[in-house]
Amino acid sequence: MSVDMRTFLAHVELANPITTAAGCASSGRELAQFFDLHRLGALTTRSITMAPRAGRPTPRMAETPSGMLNSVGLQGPGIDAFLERELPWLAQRGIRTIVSIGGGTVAEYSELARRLADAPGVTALEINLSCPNMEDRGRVFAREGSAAAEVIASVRSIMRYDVPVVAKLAPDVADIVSVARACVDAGADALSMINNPLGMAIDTEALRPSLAAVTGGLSGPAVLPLAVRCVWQVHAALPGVPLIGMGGVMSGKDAFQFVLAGACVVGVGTALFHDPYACLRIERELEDLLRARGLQRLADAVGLAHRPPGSAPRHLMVDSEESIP
Amino acid sequence: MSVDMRTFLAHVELANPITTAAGCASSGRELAQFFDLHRLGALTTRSITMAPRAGRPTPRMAETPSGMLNSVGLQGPGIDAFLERELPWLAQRGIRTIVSIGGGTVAEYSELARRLADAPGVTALEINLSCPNMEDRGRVFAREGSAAAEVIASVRSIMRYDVPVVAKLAPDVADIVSVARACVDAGADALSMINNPLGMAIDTEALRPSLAAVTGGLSGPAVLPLAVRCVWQVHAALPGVPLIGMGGVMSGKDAFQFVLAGACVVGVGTALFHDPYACLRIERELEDLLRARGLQRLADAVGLAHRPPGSAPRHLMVDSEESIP
Amino acid sequence: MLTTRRVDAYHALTVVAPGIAERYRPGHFVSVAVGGAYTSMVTRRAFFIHDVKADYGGTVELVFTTGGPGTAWLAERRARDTLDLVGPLGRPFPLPRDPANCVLVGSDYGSAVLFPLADALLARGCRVDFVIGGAEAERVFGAMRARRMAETTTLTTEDGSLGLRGTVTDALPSVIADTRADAVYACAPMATLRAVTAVAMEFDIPVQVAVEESMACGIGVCMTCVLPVIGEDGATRMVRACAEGPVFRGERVRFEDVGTIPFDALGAPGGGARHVS
Amino acid sequence: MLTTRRVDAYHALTVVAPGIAERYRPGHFVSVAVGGAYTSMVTRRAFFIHDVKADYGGTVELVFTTGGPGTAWLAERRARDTLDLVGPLGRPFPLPRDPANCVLVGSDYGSAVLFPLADALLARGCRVDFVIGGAEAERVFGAMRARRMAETTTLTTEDGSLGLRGTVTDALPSVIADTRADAVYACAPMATLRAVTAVAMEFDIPVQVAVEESMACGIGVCMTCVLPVIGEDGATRMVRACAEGPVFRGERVRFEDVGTIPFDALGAPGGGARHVS
Ligand SMILES: Cc1cc2nc3c(=O)[nH]c(=O)nc-3n(C[C@H](O)[C@H](O)[C@H](O)COP(=O)(O)OP(=O)(O)OC[C@H]3O[C@@H](n4cnc5c(N)ncnc54)[C@H](O)[C@@H]3O)c2cc1C
Ligand SMILES: Cc1cc2nc3c(=O)[nH]c(=O)nc-3n(C[C@H](O)[C@H](O)[C@H](O)COP(=O)(O)OP(=O)(O)OC[C@H]3O[C@@H](n4cnc5c(N)ncnc54)[C@H](O)[C@@H]3O)c2cc1C
Ligand SMILES: Cc1cc2nc3c(=O)[nH]c(=O)nc-3n(C[C@H](O)[C@H](O)[C@H](O)COP(=O)(O)O)c2cc1C
Ligand SMILES: Cc1cc2nc3c(=O)[nH]c(=O)nc-3n(C[C@H](O)[C@H](O)[C@H](O)COP(=O)(O)O)c2cc1C
Ligand code: FES
Ligand code: FES
Repeated sequence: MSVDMRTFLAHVELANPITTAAGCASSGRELAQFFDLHRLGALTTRSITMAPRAGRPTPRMAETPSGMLNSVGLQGPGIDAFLERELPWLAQRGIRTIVSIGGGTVAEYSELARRLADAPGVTALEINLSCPNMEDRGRVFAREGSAAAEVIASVRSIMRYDVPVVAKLAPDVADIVSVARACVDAGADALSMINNPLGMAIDTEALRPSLAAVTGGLSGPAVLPLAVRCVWQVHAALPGVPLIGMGGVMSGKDAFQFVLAGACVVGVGTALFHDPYACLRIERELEDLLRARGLQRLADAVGLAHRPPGSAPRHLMVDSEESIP
Repeated sequence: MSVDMRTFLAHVELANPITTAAGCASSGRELAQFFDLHRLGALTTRSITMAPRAGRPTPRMAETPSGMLNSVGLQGPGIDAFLERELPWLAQRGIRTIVSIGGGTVAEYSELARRLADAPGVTALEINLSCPNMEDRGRVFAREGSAAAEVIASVRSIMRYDVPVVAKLAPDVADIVSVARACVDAGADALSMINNPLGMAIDTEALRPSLAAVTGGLSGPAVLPLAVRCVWQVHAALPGVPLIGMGGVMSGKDAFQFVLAGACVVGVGTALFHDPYACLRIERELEDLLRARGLQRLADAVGLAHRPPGSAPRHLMVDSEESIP
Repeated sequence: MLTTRRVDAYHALTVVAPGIAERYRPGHFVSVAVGGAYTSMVTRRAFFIHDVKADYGGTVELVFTTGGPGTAWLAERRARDTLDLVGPLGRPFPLPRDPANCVLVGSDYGSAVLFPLADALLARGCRVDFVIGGAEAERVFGAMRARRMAETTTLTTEDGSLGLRGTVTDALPSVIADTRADAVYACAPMATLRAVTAVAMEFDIPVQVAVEESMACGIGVCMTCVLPVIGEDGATRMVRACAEGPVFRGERVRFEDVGTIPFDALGAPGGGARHVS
Repeated sequence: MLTTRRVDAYHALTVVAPGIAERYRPGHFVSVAVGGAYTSMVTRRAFFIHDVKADYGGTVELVFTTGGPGTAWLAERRARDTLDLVGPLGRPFPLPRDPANCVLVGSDYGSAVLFPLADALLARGCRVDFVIGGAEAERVFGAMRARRMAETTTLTTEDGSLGLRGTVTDALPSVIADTRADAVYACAPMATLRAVTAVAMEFDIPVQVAVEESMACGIGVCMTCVLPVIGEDGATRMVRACAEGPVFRGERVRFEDVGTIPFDALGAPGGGARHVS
């Protein structure tokens, strides 16, 4: 029995629910040395900015228990080089591509959307809201529902209607549901969570912060329970909104937790640093888990853990003949 | 060379900086079977509530990568039984005791403070602000600076002036510094952080949340980088305020990170579940690390990582003769 | 650690632990750190002590089945590896003051804890009869040893591959009747303990059960391992399986309410306590 | 994994890895998963490949020193344990087209990577001279092998316990002069590479350095391992040590600015880019 792994990110169909997480697969070429990128549900690019960015000073990385901190600071070549070299490379190969963008002002996000609006090969646009808002003393957009909403509304109004706009949220907030709701009300077609919560490590030899940038984003298995909780809460409050779940996914079992919590797409980030083939392995493991539970379609598992115990899977078993597409 | 491990929590001197974390040492008696509680800097009790509380249903525990989730829900016998049986047991033995309290309304916190105001043996009062505010649709006090401040102001006005009031903060906020500042402005003598961020795990066999209560508090090494970051940010913003740092401390090195970030007291929680002697071991390891770095007083290390590289420790070495008290 | 061996479907580990062996009484358990240095597994795993010997100053033996990552790691240990144990933990089985006829009921690895108990009972002049079961033959632990020690030994398997087809509870009534039992001791999954308790209550004889609850600390400080138990005063409290248990009088345990906070439990929501955190 | 042995202050591991051995060229590195299943260590550790042999379909040997938990774990591996490797990674040393006189400079385990390079250079008819150093005698790796391969081998130790007292950089100028070197190859800590580069530039000969930067992925996707390098076009870019390196032309690396974003680097703050996240 093969499991139907297709999923929908808003109205866009993906062959399977596994995508790379923004900033963890660069622009795809590096991973292409290891496997055929068509086997991904989608590739998500690092967050593209208007100007080229050199990022933060090194050290940019510190290992923490079951996690790591990074302070890359959106290093990248800027939108011009992206449109010239990186996106066409993906587009020509027909690789499903979620383009992530980051900016310091609403105007900058809008301008990025404008530049991408007519570019071929943009499957969806993910808005990285974990950037400091230059017009609000550097307060991160994702931490303020109204600032996040302003970005989303503007980008949504600019982007082609058939390209879903995905708002990417951070967990460093008192109430992720209210930020999620603000973004959906502003026109977000889907939500993605979680971006890295802010963390820090101190080098007890040097008696100084381990990262040159002092603080950095925490990723990896350590954040998995925070991320599953965010997806759960948002799916409970906004059950109709497609969610990309990510944070600490290392195995198909972790991915399955996100699906059961309500995600229809699952992002893989830090796991790629450990295993370049992580996405393929996770997809296979997830499929095996679904099959072992008698679930014939990924779609049937999305949000399943919200339903009363026992009821849903049994129902699916009975319907099994019908539900084969 | 022996290191001077004494520290001050506001004006109260503790023999060393290691305390148990609230809710992780019950009321002390269990640990007393393993070692002499006088060897702790202080014992922090579980959060005491007005009425007896049966807590949340089981399962209340789930293991996560480098961490665990709990949903104990402040199970405890209530303030009467605490004052009758638990506090006197500690007080008679002269064990430094930080009493933690939890409530659902400002009035409840205030009443707890009133009941504790004249009780002998209260070294400090820690206000667990991670409780749902019944007067604000269950929104947790710690997530809302003004609600937290209201609790602190009321408790501070009731509590004897010579008993420090410590506000315990949670990391699930957009800006921990603003909550910290609100609590200090309301009269908190010290701050303690972090309480557990909210997390969740899903049982992929049962297809249901692992905890009966669905979500639970995440603790253990996984949260260490979040906790160190919180202490760092608050110490940077409010350098004069004594901080109790905690979250994932398993070793002297972890405790040292908190001290370097700005904590003068370090709480040990989840580590106690793994090793009943954890506090003693951590204290010894911390002392060894200080000694190996040429630091003769714990106090000289507090917040040291905030100072320009190299300068401070070298200065301490030169002053070493003078700084022996 | 001394030795490691397979016993049917189980793994058995013998560990040199004089401090634990010395204070041991039947029903005690230990908690074991798993995963080694820099592991991501922060909670210890609880195991009943199966056997205690005087060799090497004192050894304890654990019997376990593999399920998750912690027991898988344990199963990979080799002789001379070191193991980090805390124990003995919990309250052991209470023993009858005077000689009595005791039926010892165990299923799966649960029967492991019954053998040292049987020794202690026999030493007090009690009669001991065993009812031991498992899903299939190779999950029935200790049948041979039971036969050597006990007056009678009844084996059950769910698939009928050994002894009677069925569960230990199915076999229990006739054993109680045949042996004119004065007391029952049991260690098994919750559902079985519930059924065993019901049988004992029908015969109106006391039953001591050793329960298993998910435990973060094992020493009574974390409050994760609670279950509703009726006290001497008739009031139900959420008590700790690790500290007040793991052995309880079966009729005191509100099996049907395990996993809930019964509305009439001390401090239950609505039972007078405010609902905070 | 095949064998494990101690070499002076170092550990050497030989791993059967035909896929890596086949594509290997000198200067390549591998990344190793450490800590086993359910470890809390999520990042791989990078190690230069010291040797490649054809046995068992192809083996690679790593040489390392223990510092933190990852290398401590590696040091505890035993023959026949399995090891999870990704490689070969990075850009190898470029070789001169025509025979040339090459000085190979290594300190600590850095010299390990120079032996297969020396083999390749010798195969092209180059002259090879070694300068190998370490803090003390037992931290000088590969002295015997160097002596067998090279025209001359100069050893240095900081404590003078072997060879010349001092660093490899102290010894380098006279070796370059004596051997009329056409090129220098070096692998050592950043500070040493910086000094070696300065010496080579004084003599106006090219120098290839293999750098070490903290790496999360080793495959070019995470952007944590960057350092400022001047490109063909004269512009400074923050380039990845794992993908564009680890081997760079020494004079292109802005050693004095490592750990910073030079103000004139492409995309530096103020250099036109807005300052987001
Ligand atoms: C008092 C007591 C005595 C026990 N004695 C034995 C014994 O003699 N032999 C034996 O094979 N098993 C025994 N168990 C069960 C044993 O503790 C679990 O099988 C083991 O913890 C599972 O660990 P894992 O990593 O393989 O599984 P996981 O499911 O991955 O464990 C994850 C977490 O859940 C907890 N957990 C999982 N299953 C159980 C369980 N059944 N009971 C309590 N906690 C659990 C673990 O401790 C761990 O914290 C006992 C449990 C208790 C409470
Ligand atoms: C390209 C390259 C080749 C290397 N070759 C060798 C070699 O042949 N032999 C050898 O002994 N060492 C080599 N190193 C250094 C080796 O990777 C580190 O010593 C090792 O990662 C330390 O791990 P740890 O767990 O012991 O220390 P920890 O300090 O606990 O490691 C924590 C984290 O920091 C990273 N880290 C720590 N030190 C270094 C370092 N010096 N360079 C890069 N990352 C580091 C680790 O990868 C890990 O992610 C090389 C490094 C690089 C980048
Ligand atoms: C090195 C690194 C770089 C990242 N860069 C970006 C980025 O450019 N844009 C973005 O939205 N998220 C970025 N993230 C966050 C990830 O996309 C992801 O949300 C997060 O790491 C959680 O997933 P993980 O635990 O699987 O890594 C980055 C994460 C890492 C570790
Ligand atoms: C089982 C458990 C119970 C807890 N109970 C309380 C409590 O009653 N009051 C409180 O303020 N914090 C409570 N906490 C939070 C701890 O005091 C501490 O802030 C947190 O666990 C982080 O530290 P750790 O990682 O060392 O455990 C509890 C934590 C755990 C794990
Ligand atoms: S396991 Fe912690 S109190 Fe029982
Ligand atoms: S280590 Fe990840 S890009 Fe170099």
